This record gives sequence, structure tokens and C-alpha cells, in this order.
Amino acid sequence: MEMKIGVYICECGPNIADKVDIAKVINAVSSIDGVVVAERYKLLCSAEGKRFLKEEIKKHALTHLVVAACSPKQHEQTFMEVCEKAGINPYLFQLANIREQCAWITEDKDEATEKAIRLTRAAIKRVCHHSPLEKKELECNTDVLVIGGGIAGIETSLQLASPDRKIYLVEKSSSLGGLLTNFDKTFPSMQSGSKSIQEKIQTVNNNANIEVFTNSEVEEILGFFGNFEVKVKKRDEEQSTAEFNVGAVVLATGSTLFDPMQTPQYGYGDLDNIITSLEFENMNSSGKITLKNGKTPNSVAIIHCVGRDKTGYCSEICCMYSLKFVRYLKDKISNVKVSNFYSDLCIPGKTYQKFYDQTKGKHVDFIRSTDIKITKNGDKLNIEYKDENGSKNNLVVDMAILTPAMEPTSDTSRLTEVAGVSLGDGGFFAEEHQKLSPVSTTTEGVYIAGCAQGPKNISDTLDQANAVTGKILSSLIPGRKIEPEVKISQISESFCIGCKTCINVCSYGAITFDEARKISVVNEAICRGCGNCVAACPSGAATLKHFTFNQIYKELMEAVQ
Amino acid sequence: MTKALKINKNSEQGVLEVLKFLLEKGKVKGVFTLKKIGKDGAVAYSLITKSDELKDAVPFYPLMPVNAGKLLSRFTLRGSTTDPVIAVVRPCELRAFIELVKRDQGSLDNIFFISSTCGGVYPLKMAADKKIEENLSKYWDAVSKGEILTDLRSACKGCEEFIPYTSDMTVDLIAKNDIDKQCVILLNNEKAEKLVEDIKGGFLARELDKGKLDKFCGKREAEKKKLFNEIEAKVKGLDGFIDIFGKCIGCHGCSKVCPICYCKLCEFESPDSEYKPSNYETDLEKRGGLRVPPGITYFQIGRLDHVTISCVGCGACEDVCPVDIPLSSIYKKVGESVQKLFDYVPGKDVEEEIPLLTFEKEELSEFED
Amino acid sequence: MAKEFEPRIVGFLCNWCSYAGADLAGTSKLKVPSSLTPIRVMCSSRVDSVLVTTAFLRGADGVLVAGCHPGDCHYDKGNYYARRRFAVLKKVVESLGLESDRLRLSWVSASEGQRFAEVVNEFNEKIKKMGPNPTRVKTSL
Amino acid sequence: MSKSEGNSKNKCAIISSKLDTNEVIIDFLKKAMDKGIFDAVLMPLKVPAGDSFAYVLIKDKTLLKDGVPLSPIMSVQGAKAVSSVTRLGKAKMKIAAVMRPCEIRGTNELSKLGQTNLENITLISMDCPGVLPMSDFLIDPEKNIRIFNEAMQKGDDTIMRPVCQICDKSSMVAGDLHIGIRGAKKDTFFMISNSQKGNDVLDKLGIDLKGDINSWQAKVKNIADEKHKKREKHLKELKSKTGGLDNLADTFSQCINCHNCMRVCPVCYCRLCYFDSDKVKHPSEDYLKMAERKGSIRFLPDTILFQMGRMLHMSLSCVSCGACEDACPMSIPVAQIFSMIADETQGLFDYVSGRNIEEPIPLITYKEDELHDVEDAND
Amino acid sequence: MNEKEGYLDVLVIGAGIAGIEASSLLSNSGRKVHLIEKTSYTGGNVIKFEEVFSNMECSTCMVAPRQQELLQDKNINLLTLAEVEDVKGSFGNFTVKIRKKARYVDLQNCIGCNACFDPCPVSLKNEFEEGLSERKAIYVPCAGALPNVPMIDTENCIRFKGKECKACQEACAFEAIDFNQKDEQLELKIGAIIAATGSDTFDPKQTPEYGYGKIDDVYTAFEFERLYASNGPTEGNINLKNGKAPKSVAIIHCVGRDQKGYCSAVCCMYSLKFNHYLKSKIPDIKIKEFYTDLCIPGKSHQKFYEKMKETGTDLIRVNEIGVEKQGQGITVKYSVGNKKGNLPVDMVILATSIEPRDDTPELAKVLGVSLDEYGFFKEENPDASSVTTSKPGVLIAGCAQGPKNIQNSVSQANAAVGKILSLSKKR
Repeated sequence: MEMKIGVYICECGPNIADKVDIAKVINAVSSIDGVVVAERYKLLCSAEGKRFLKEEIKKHALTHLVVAACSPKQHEQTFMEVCEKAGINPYLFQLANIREQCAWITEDKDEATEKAIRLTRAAIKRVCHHSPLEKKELECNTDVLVIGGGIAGIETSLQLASPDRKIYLVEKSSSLGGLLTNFDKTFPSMQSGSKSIQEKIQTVNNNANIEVFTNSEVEEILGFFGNFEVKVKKRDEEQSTAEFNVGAVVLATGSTLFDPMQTPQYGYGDLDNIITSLEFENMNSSGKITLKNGKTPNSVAIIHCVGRDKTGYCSEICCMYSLKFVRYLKDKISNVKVSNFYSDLCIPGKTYQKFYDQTKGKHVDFIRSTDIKITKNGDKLNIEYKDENGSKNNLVVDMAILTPAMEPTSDTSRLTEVAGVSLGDGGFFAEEHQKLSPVSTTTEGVYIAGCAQGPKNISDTLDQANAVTGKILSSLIPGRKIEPEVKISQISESFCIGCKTCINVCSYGAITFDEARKISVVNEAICRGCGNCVAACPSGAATLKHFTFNQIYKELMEAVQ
Repeated sequence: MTKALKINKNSEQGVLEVLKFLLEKGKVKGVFTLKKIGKDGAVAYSLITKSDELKDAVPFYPLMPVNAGKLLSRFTLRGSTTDPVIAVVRPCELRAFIELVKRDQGSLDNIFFISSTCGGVYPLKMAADKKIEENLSKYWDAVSKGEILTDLRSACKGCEEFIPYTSDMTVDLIAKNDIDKQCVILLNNEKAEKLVEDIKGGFLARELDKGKLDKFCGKREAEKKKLFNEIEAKVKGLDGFIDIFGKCIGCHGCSKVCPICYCKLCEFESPDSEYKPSNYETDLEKRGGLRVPPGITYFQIGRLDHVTISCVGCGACEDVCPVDIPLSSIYKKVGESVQKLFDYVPGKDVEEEIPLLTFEKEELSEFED
Repeated sequence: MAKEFEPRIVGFLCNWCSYAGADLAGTSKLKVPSSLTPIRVMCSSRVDSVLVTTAFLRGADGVLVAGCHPGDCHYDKGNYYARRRFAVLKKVVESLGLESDRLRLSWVSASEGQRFAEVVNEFNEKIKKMGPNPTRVKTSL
Repeated sequence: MSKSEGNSKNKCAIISSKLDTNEVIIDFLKKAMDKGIFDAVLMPLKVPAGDSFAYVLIKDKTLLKDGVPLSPIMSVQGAKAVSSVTRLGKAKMKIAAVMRPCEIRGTNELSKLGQTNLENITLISMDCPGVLPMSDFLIDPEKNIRIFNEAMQKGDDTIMRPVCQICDKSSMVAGDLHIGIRGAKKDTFFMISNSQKGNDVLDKLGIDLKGDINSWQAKVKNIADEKHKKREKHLKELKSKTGGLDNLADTFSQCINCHNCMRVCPVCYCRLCYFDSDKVKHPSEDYLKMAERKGSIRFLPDTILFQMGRMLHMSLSCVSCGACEDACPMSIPVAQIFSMIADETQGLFDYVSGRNIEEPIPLITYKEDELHDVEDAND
Repeated sequence: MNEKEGYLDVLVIGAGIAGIEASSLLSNSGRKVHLIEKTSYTGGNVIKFEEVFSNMECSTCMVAPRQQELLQDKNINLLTLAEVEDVKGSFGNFTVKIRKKARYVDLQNCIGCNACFDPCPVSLKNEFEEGLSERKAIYVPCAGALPNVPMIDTENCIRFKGKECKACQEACAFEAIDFNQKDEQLELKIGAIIAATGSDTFDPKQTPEYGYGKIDDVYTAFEFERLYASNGPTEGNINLKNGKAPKSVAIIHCVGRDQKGYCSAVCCMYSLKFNHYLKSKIPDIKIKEFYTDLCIPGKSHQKFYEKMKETGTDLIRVNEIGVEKQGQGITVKYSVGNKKGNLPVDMVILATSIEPRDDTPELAKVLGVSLDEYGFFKEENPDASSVTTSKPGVLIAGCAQGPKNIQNSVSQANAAVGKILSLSKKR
């Protein structure tokens, strides 16, 4: 069918009309092949303007539309909608930005006019090579795989589970609950931690829409957002694997503690009565805080920031739970003396300082210190340290509690492979965007929640669990199809030689390799249309829809003339 | 009698004058011809739009950097120009272009053709060695005498199709003893006459000198026989074939420059022709040893099969072969035998169908048992 | 001589940062030389070195590739690849003794309307000093 | 970066033999085949007509004797041979590929690009004396084979191809095994292993790696340095000869766009070259416009674009093997020019193509903090 | 509590980053969202930043696309210059009364050409630019504000003070300016409410020891943000009042912490960010940071801190600190332990605490939720998810709930949406 291009130049009131000699522009473009009409209009984005365009398209039976007006950021969508209403494919349209990037920035009217002509010509030449693009729709599975049965995983499962959404909750260990099961109380309200988690575990077990796999590991995740295929290996008496499909995956594998054996200066492991925070939580939960010899400690040192210089980040919650420990001790041992050895007190947020203010006081010291070393002193412990002014000092105590940094769990890096996500700072899962997408990853449909994303307190962990819920419930909706990006890359089967260059540069794992045919294949559901692979492909086998070589080349040639 | 234009300058200058006239009078928008470029005196086909650029043009330079038919196909592949263009080409180049047009790889619209009775060209090697200039006078001398230079490309030495079929203008060169003083251009149709009607210069009625040219053709035929005999001596059965292509390094340069090889992606470079690992296993079992990369004979035979029906014998393939395989003789020989079957002369007439795209009920009985 | 040399500069602008920055220069009514013709691409990593070379050999007096600042890429890390490709391009051009100064890579964010104007002005001035790209007239490329 | 760096870590065995290098290599291969270490061997053989050499995949041991590892010409770049055998999947049999160092580096590049599968391939190289220019050789193959062998004995590279004369990586060990002659005492050779694969082969043959490699390394270094000096001088001259738009255009003015250079290039692995694709085919009107702007254009235009485009696409992987120059019907010094460009672009990333199969090709990776000098470069 | 048979529309209060993210996410889920914003523009505080820690990303590049989507989103009904006046009913069945102030500029007709600014005779300090630059009575807060449509500030417009002025109207080619616009009262039927009204910063005038307001070149954090902003009053040039570039700067942390009684969580990081700002503009500048406790929690922040230290930043821990004018210059007087110190500097930047917006109490009253002792919205349970309040169907997100960085604000915004959606999914 022969090409009929309509070119319309918006006066944008005085904004373009005063700066650009529109008559000249019309004159310069009307003779171009395919242009059947070139006209001006006072304000094309106005209601009348849109109506006018629609009628014009019908009147001249236009096949392509070019508008020279403002920035595509302003009204590309507006005019594409006009096209759609007028019955031509919205991608057979091109907008020449002769306002923001011409009329408004050019002093001399002739120059502005000349540039406007260039831009409009370029748009016309480009539109000749546009091809109609259609929205795609993909069926999707709305079930969800949650990896990790800690508080984050449990909360996510509970929030997501519903009759039309099954949740598969996979836990590596033999029971749900994670670290929280060890906690007697949680800060700042000092409510019972273990109790609250036990209740949640109960509701999980009673929820018909949640299938729990304990002693299990996710072996394989194939596919993409809305259509993942999952293999789970169960490590019960007889090895077995379960296979199922889900639409989204949540990584809630939590965190573990830094191993104080790596920091011998604290004497952990070779001296008695030096215990980690987790060991102390257990001891406290057991109801009695005692020394190796069964006696009750009269003086306790809490060493902050153990391993921080190794991990290279502040674990955020150690200061607070150290304060909680002071409360534990005070509750159980009336006149115990507690000394906190810390470097900086990190108690961010509105509620913590009060907790601190109420905790400090008689027999509770906060000693700003560095170069801490713990040695034996009879059946007591000698804490050597440098104080704020750099002078050496020491303190003798009965017991020392180490607060080790929080680290990603051991199988984190394995899961990055399985789930196709990347590791970020500190070896935790990397978020898609540090600020705007803290619970998404660069792999669409794979989310992260809780300490697997970074050290955080329970409240923030639960927030993330709910955030993931929000993400999933707003994108994976029963009965609704997924609409992937339209302007995506394509790879020509006949020209691809299989060097995988494109696969290597893709940020989204949107390109897979067809081993049988030895060629790369773009997954339309994942591609976001940046075009990186296109520029990377040496044989030009890859093209980006709506930003094809020809479309850009034509624009280019006009720019060069 | 055909109307002819006579200009009292040497043939090349005469043609240049016509081209100059056409450009300046705006009768054509562009001139497609050989031109000296760069300080090294390299000669390449050029598209000229300003008459002063003609000063470096050398329409009949005895070199064929690329078969112009292939270039004209690239020029018109995406549609012909709105304004006319004139091209100065050799008979084999013109025939190649016609063959390509038959395959929708180009268009004849808005192109005029000047061709000539062709004395052949020197091998590219001579250009690479920058030795052509010193051999120019020798060349024109031979042309005017109607003799065949020994150091011409073999393809040219044995070429009997040195008279263009469908050119609008034909420059009489071969065996014309005054080409250095006088340029005679036969105007083969009204288009041509119209084009040059108001040029200053004498018009006369003239035909090509049949007698002289037949004599010249005789010499060429003899040369051809010689070449064919040499090849026959070499190519004895499969072994001979393998021997002669033993040197082949599989660069496929021959197909890249062949005007008739117009495919976007050559079948022999397509995924289907790739040798699978299993092929290696089995072949190795059979033979004990296998040349790698394989498929050289396969490629050559396949190419012969694909192109010889339209092979114009331009010799470009032999010219670019880095290992001096006598390709042109082989293709010419096979081509001739194939084309004889349908007494088909490639590129003679654009209306004439490619034999393989048509058939007659009663034919080729000799191939039936 | 006739009117002074008006360069032809091609500007590949990434949709998310640099194109927005250019728009902001507009909304802020800054003065930007008209010699630059913007070409919008989704990401600086779409800019194909061969395309830039084509522009260069077809007579563009300058080619500007502009994208998000490193670390800000809308597509995670496209601009890092863009930078590598540009480095190779620039090196090739330079090694061939061609005027690699006619090629420029700049990071311009969406809030840097001012900076965009400066970049273009500066580049434009430089190109003016260099004069027209000789590839414009070379007949044997 | 020292040019022989790739060799520093190597272990070696010293084997004594009266045979010449070719024979020693073949003898070694034969033993290895007898022991079943290799099922087949890929190496150059003289073609039936005797006027050239071609890579042959040999399973029948009796054919080994016709092998010429150090053939006087490079008819096909070995990397292309390995690729054609393994591109579509690893070879089922264990193959020893005997090639020159630059061919092995090409092979490594191709495997980074998914064009070779080296799982069952053992790459064996030798100190390379260079090869003759194809065109010279063809004038009189018989005679030139002799001349080459003599030159090789003398270690005289003046008759070799220009790129070979300035090759400073002629002993770079990038494969699994390397047979060294440089710095060796009479009737001895160095058998150098560069990988676990290499170690295993020698182990199975009962060759232990206790030899002293110093004299080889010293000699190699000394040759490399010498050639490197030559190289820098030569490339400097070349740069001044071809540098700048006019010289560049003149250098390629003879180019006839046959693309032979690309077709024989080991690292031009594309099925369809960007510059043979529709991307470079334009409407006649566009060509005419181009011509009108300049008064005249050569046709086809974009010769320089093709050459530069190829530099952009493959100079990072260029191994300076010289195949392109050999195949150029117009004798354009294309290999020397590409070699020059390769030094520059690879230098950007301290990359040496094919040196180490673990090194990723620079364009498929990046560093967050690098190359700031190309950002906003003014003057 | 079952929202099923109730209304599905959601009311989001505040078009800062939290409000934007919550609205977009809800819209994706197919919900209709009424997003009401007190000011004339979207983006809240985040669009005042040039770069955001810890990767020093360009803030506008980060947020502008989200703002654009918001404006073009058919599910989102953005009401600027609007405030909630009354809320009745319960989860799933709220009836909300909204007062929408007249903008006097028609959002449809205005094309954002800014032609109306110049002719306006009134000129006064621009609050958005922390008073560092001037604006007219008809204005947009800054170039690139979205929606890019000015408003008329009736407090200062002389026409609204009875004078006969139509300068702006005459300058407008699009009949966009309509002096007859009236404030509107809207009533909406709403299923759930998210309060994301953000926060303010502590006014250092309450702490005279820092000399703010009395001594030139003592700036608050936000003032300094705008000084550095490339779309700000100085186009990003950091200058002293006398136009010269500062050679030395003191950044004082925890300004107002004692008064507020909590750590504002982000000041240490943004102070380090300021380091980066200063160094990038004035490489050889001397910077001293005075802090009490360095609070840089989380996996990404210490890295940045160390990078800043490498650039030669000097951090001094102090117990007491004050700023005094001495001659032309400024002197920072401080004490570390028992040692005392004096430091003459050209410029002082005060890292001011984050505090609730002053209208939070009224809004809390209207919404029927309680405030905590600091005046932020009170979450249901400080040990559990922080987005639910004591009142079902009313959720909170972002700094309205307490000081936090962008990442946590967005997490909360998503979480609030998660709560709403999951509750309406059940049974």
C-alpha cells in the first residue's frame, strides 16, 4: 500500500510560531516523497487540536503521522492515542521536538527555522521506516515460591496466600521460624519474640494455600516472570524432588552471624564465658543466665561491632539488641554491672533513643573504645581497650557477650545462580534499584525481602515482606495477562552466529542461548528494550524495534546535511 | 545504417566530451564511469555529478576493479533514480547487469549505457604492482591494431563477446587505427540520438566494420581454444579437479566479486551447509584424513551449478583469487557448455527468460534414456 | 568569504537523562547552538559505533554521545558498555590519524539543563575552531 | 607488559632428538596416538598437487608423516580450522591441533566467542619463524619450500611476511603444549606445558617436567624484545605513511571491496558481515545525493567505513596473523594496519587477544571506574 | 475486616516519593487512586536533591520518569493544592471530604511555556529554593517541576489584593489563566487511605548557639542542597554571600537532636554526601565534619563513608559545639572530651533533624489516628510492620511515620499497598 504521510506543525501559541517560520518549514517538507499534506495548527495538544488531527487522518487516509511540536516527554503519548483513535497504528507516528530543543533554545529565527526543518525532515524520513507494533499479552501463573522460612518468608506467605494463589514455602532447615525463634523479646517494645513467631508458624501450617517444604532446597528455577518452573530437592529420609510452576519468586533467606573465630583478639572459643549474641539469647530464653561454673555473673561486658571491619558495613541492629541484652541482664540479675564497649552508637529512628535513655543509668556503662582484646584473668575475663583519648585501659568482668556482624546466609551465592539475580554490597542480594525498587531484582518476578537484602530489624523486615506482597499482588493478578514491553530487540535466526556477546551485555537475562541451533533468542517477556545487545552485536543480527538501524540512520543523514 | 557521432579527439577524450556535455546540459544527473582516485593513481568506478570531476575520469582504462554490473545492481537495487544517469561499461559488465535485472536485482530505468567494442583489461595484479600506466600505450596500440596482448587477463584473451548488445551508444575501438585521433560513437537508438542531438560535432551514418571484427574474433577464438585445452589437460576427472582446487583457501572471494552471485547469504555459508560434528566422525572413519575446513570442492561444484547458466565470463573471480586458480577458464568452459544447451547468451536481451525459469515440451531428449 | 562555518553536530541523547536534560535546557530557555541535531535513543548503549563512524565519514562535523552518569543508567549498566565501545571507537579514529576530537562522550543528567547547554556550546566552539570535517568533500572514501 | 609474560609460569621437559622440528613434533604426535592420548591430529599437510598446504584432520597414523607443522605459508588460519571442527559442539574424539602461536591465540579468541569448543582439543604450538607471503610462494612452490626451510634454520625472517617480521609474540604459549627450539642446545628441544591438559599428556607419555626452561625463556625474550623494537619502528613509519584522512583514503584507494580480508580473518566469525548486510544498501537517490554533495563519489562508497567498522568490531581480538594481507588481491598492507590498530585498542584494556582463555573480551565486561579520559574529553 | 463489599478506590495523601510509589503500584493493580498533594507540584523533598546517597545518583533522573508516568496514569487522579478536611466511615467505606484550592491556571490549557512569569510585577522569595532566589506571584517552584503548570499565590498577587492587574493573563496565549476559578469541595467514596505526608526539618533558629539566621554563610541542609542543585538558584555554584567560593566548610551533625530526642537516621549520610558535593565543585576545599555518633547503618553506607574519608575529609567527634562570628569570618568553637578547639571557616552547614510536618496533628485528627510522642504518625506496633495504624484501613508510609531514607520510605509505600491488597484478597 502506498505511503501517505501527514505532517502537522504546532504553533504552540507564540512558543513555536514566534521563533520558527512555520511557512518555510511546511514549504521545505511538503515535497518529500510520501508527504501528502503538511499544515500548521495553533495548538495540537488541545482538545480541538486532537479532533483536528483525527479528522485529517481520516480525510487524507493517512498511513503515517508526523507532528512537529513539543518534546515526546510532553505529548508523544497524546498523539499516539490520537493515531489509535483514528485507526492507524500508534507506532507509525513520529514527533519532532521543535519546541524544547529548537524554538526555546535558539535565539536567531533563521537558525531556529533551519533546525526545525532538519528535525521535521528527520522525523519524516524516520517515520517512513516505522513498522506497526502490536501489544503482546502473556498468560501468567499467579502462584508464588518463597525461599526461606524465617519471619520474612512467613509474613510474605501469609500475606500472599489466598484461594486463588498458592504459596510454596521452602525452608532449608528442619523447622520454620528462622533466627526469631531464639528471641525471648523483641525491641523496642520488649514483646515476646518467640511467642509471636510460633503463632505465625501455626497459621502457616493451618493455611491450606501454603505448601511448606522443610529440609528442602530449590535446585532449579527456569523461565521468566509469570512462568517460572521450579525444582525443589527434599532432604528427608528418601531424597525426592518436587516440581511445580509459579509466577514469582521471593528470596527471603535471611542472614547469619559473623563467626567470631575469625577475630581471635576476642578469645571466643578458647576462653570460657565468652558467648555470641545468639548464644546469649538462647541462654536467656532458657531462663537462667549463668557462667560456665554455674555461678551468676556480676559483671558483663557487651562487645559491639564484632567483625564490622571485616564485613565492611554496620549491621544496624547490634547496638539496639545490645541495649536489649542490658534489659535481659537487669531483669534477671538485680545488681549486675554491664559495660558496653562500642565505637559509635547507631540507634536510628524515632523510637530507639528513648529505649537507650531508659536503659542507660546506674551500673550500665557505655565505653567508647577501640583495639579491644580479651584475655584470661583467673576465672574472670580481662578486657583491654583503648579509650576515646587513645589511652590504654582495662576492665575485669565475669562474662563477655560478643555482638557479631550480620552476614548473608551460606547459600546466598548459590541462589544468585539459580534465580538469576546478582549479589550486591556485602554479598547480600542486589536490589533492582537501591532506592526506588528495594525489593525487586533485575530479574523481573524475582523479589527479595528481609535480611537477605541487607541487615535490618524485624519491623523493616516485615515492611519488606509486605512490600513484596504489594509488588506481586499488583502485577500477578488471577485472570489478568502480562503486557510486556513492545519496543524490544529481536535476533535474526539466519544471521546470528552464536557468539553470545548479546547475552553477556544484557542486564536482565532477557537473552537465552538455543544450544540446539547455536543461536541467541530474545525472551520477549523479559526484554526491556534498551538496545545494548543491538550495538554489541557485530553482525547486526540483533535489532531493536522502533529504534532500528534504518530508522536511526535516516534521522542521522538528515542531521548531517 | 546507424547514426553515429564523430568527435575529433581520441576515443576516451571524445567520450568524456559527451559526458561533460550531458552533465552540463543537465541531460543526466550523474555519470557512472572509471575514475582515478587518490595520489596513487588507483582507478575505481565512480558516480560523478559535477563536470569538472570528469577530468580524472578514464572510461576505457584497461582494468576492471569490480564488475560494474554488480555495482549498478547495488545502485538500483532499492529503486532507480528519478533523474537519468549514464554509465560507461564493458560488454561483459552490461550483460552481467542485464542478468541481474532479470533476477530483480536492479532496474534499467533512467540509465543510459555507453559501451564499446572491448579490447579486454589487464589483471588486477598489474594495478596492485602499479604497472598499468607504463603499459597503457602498448594496450591502445594493440587495440587499434586488433591484436591480443599476451599480458591481458586470460578471461579477456579468450572472450568472443566483445561487442555490446544493448548499449545505447557504442564506441568503436577494436581494430580502428585512428582511435587516438578520432572518436566514433554509434547511436543505437532514438534515445541516444535525442540525448546528443544538440552537441557540436559531426554526425554520420556508420556500422561497425564486420570484416575486421570477425577477424579479431577469430584470434580470440584461437586463444580460447588454447585456454580450454590447458584446462582440459589439468582437470582430468575428480582428481584433476581436486588438484586444481587444492590451493583454494576457501575465502569465497570468487563468489563475493561474481556479478551473478547476488545472494544476500551464500547457500554455502548458511547454517544448512555447516559441517556437523557427526559428519567429521563418519568422514574420518571412511577416509582416515579430512581436509579442514571441508567442502571446498562441494562449494566450487555448487557454485558452478548455480551461476554458469548466467556466467558472462568477465573473469572477476580469477582476478581476485589469492591463490591464482584459473577460475575464469573453468567457468567459461562449463558456462559455454551449459549455455549451449539452450543456445542462451547471458545478458544479450533482457526480455529473454533465464532458461531454468522456463521450459519447452520438446527438448533435451539427449538427457533421457 | 560567505557566512561563517555552521557546524553540523549529531547528538545521540539517551531518553532518560540526557534527552530530559536537553528538554530542561529548553524549559529554562537557555541558549544552545542550533548546530546540534538531537537523536533520541533509549540508552547510550544503543549507540552503535558503526553508526557514529558512518556519521563521521558522511561529513558530520561532530558527534556527541550523551547518557546518564555512570551508576545512574536507567537500564542498570548500559552506559558502562557504551563508554567502552566509545573508547574503542575514539582510539581507532585517533590511531588512524583522524580527528578524534570530533567525537565526544558526555554524561548529562535530567536536572542538568545548564550543563547540557554548556556541553553543546563548548563542543560547538571547539568544532568551529576545527573547521568543517574534511570527510565532507573527500570523494574517495 | 613484557611480551613473553604469558610464558613466565611454564614448566618444561627437555627432549633430545636428532630430528628437525617438524619431525620431532610428528614423532611426538605419533607416540601420543599410539598411546591413545589423541584419536586424531589436526595439522597442515602438503596438498596432492604439492603446490600448497592445507589443514587436514588425520585419524590414519600413516598420514602423519606427510604433516608439515611448520608449513611455509598460512593458507588457512588454524583457528578457522578448529572452529569448523568444533563450532557446533565438542569433538567426540581427542584431537591434537598443531598450529602457530597466532593461530592458537585466534582459537582462544574464538572459544571466548563461542565459535570453538576446546574440551577435547589439545592445542600444540611451536616457536614460529613466520611464513612466506602467499603471492611470493605461489611463483614457485617447490623452490620456495626449500628457501623457507633454509631461512628457518638460519632464523632469518627477512623473506617472511611483513607482519611476521614484526611479530613479537612468535613464541607466546597460549595453548596446552609448546615445542621450543629457541635457546636449545644442539639436538635438544623444549617440551613446554602450559595447562593441566598439557601436563596430563606429558604425564601419560612418561615425560616429566623437570627441565630448565631459562635458556629458552631468555632467548625468546631477547627475540621478542628485538622484534618489538622493529615493530615499534615499523608501525611508527606505517602510521605516518597511512595516518590522516588523505593518506588513509589513498592507502585503501586500490580496495575493490572483495572483502577477502574479512573472509579469511579468523576472528571475523559472523555468518553475514555487517558490511554485506542490508544495512549498507541504500536507495540510488541517496547515492546520487551523496555524489551531488561532493561532485563525485567512488562507487561503491564506504570503503573506509568497512575498514574502520572491521577495526571497531574485531581489532580487540586481532591476533596479527596476516591472513588478510595474504588474501588481498591489491596488496594493501591491511594486516600491518590492523596490527597497529589492535595494539592501540587492546592497550586500552591491557588486553592481549588470545593470550589467556580466561580473559574476557573487553567489550562484554566493564569496570565502574575506568576510561574517564574519554568522558567529556576536550582537546 | 473485609473490604470486599466496600469501595476499592484508595486515597493517598502526599505526592512525595512515598505517595508516588504507592499510587503507581496501586494503579498497576487496577485500583483507582486519588492522590492529593498540598503543594502545586509532585515529588516532595526528593526533587530538591541533586544527588542521593550512597551511589550519588542524579535524583531528578531517578524520580522524573516516575512523576511523568504518574501524570499520564489514567488510574490516578492527582489533586494538587488539595487537603483532606474530613473523613467518615471505616475500612472499605470511607467518605472523604477534600478541599481543593484554586490554582487559577487551567491544567489542561497551560502548556508550561512560563510566558506569564516575566510580566508579573510582584516578586518575592521562593520558598522551594529556601528563599535563596526570587519568584513571582504566579510561578512554578523550580524549572522542570511537574506538573509544569504555574499557580497564583493569592496572598501576594496584587490582583487578589484588589488592584486591577491582568499582566499574566494578557501574557498567556492559551487562555489558561482564570481568575474566576473557585476553591472546590470534593467528596470521595474511598476504601482505604495511605498517609504519606513526609516530614520537615528542624528550624535551627531554635538553637541560637549555631548562629543560624544571624551569621551569613551558615546554611541548613536544604539550603545547601539547593545551592548545589544544577536547577537551583545558583545553577549549582557553591558560593558565599560575597560571591566567592568557600575555602573551608564545617558540617555540624545532629542539629536539633537533643531538642527532638531521637536520631534522624539520615543526617550522617547526607552530611557525607555534602562532602562529595563540595569536593566535586571545589576540589581543594577543607572540610571538617563535627559529629557525636556516626550512624551509617546498612550494607551500602560504610563503603561510601570510607570513600569520603579517602578524599581527605576530617571527622571530629564533639560533645559541645557552637558557631560564632569573628570579624568577617566564622569560627566554630567545640570541645572534645576535656579538650577545646576553635576552627575558623568560610561556611557552616547544619545537618538539621527531621521532624513531623506542622499540619500532622490536624490530619491525624481528621484521619482518626494517633500520633506518637514526637508528633509522627503512630504505627500499630513498633515491633511489627510499621505501616498499619490503630485505625483499620488507614495506613502510613515514608517520613510521616518517622525519619528514614528513601529506600525505606519506598519499602513502606509498597508495604502499605501490600497490606491493602492482601486484606481485600482474603476469603
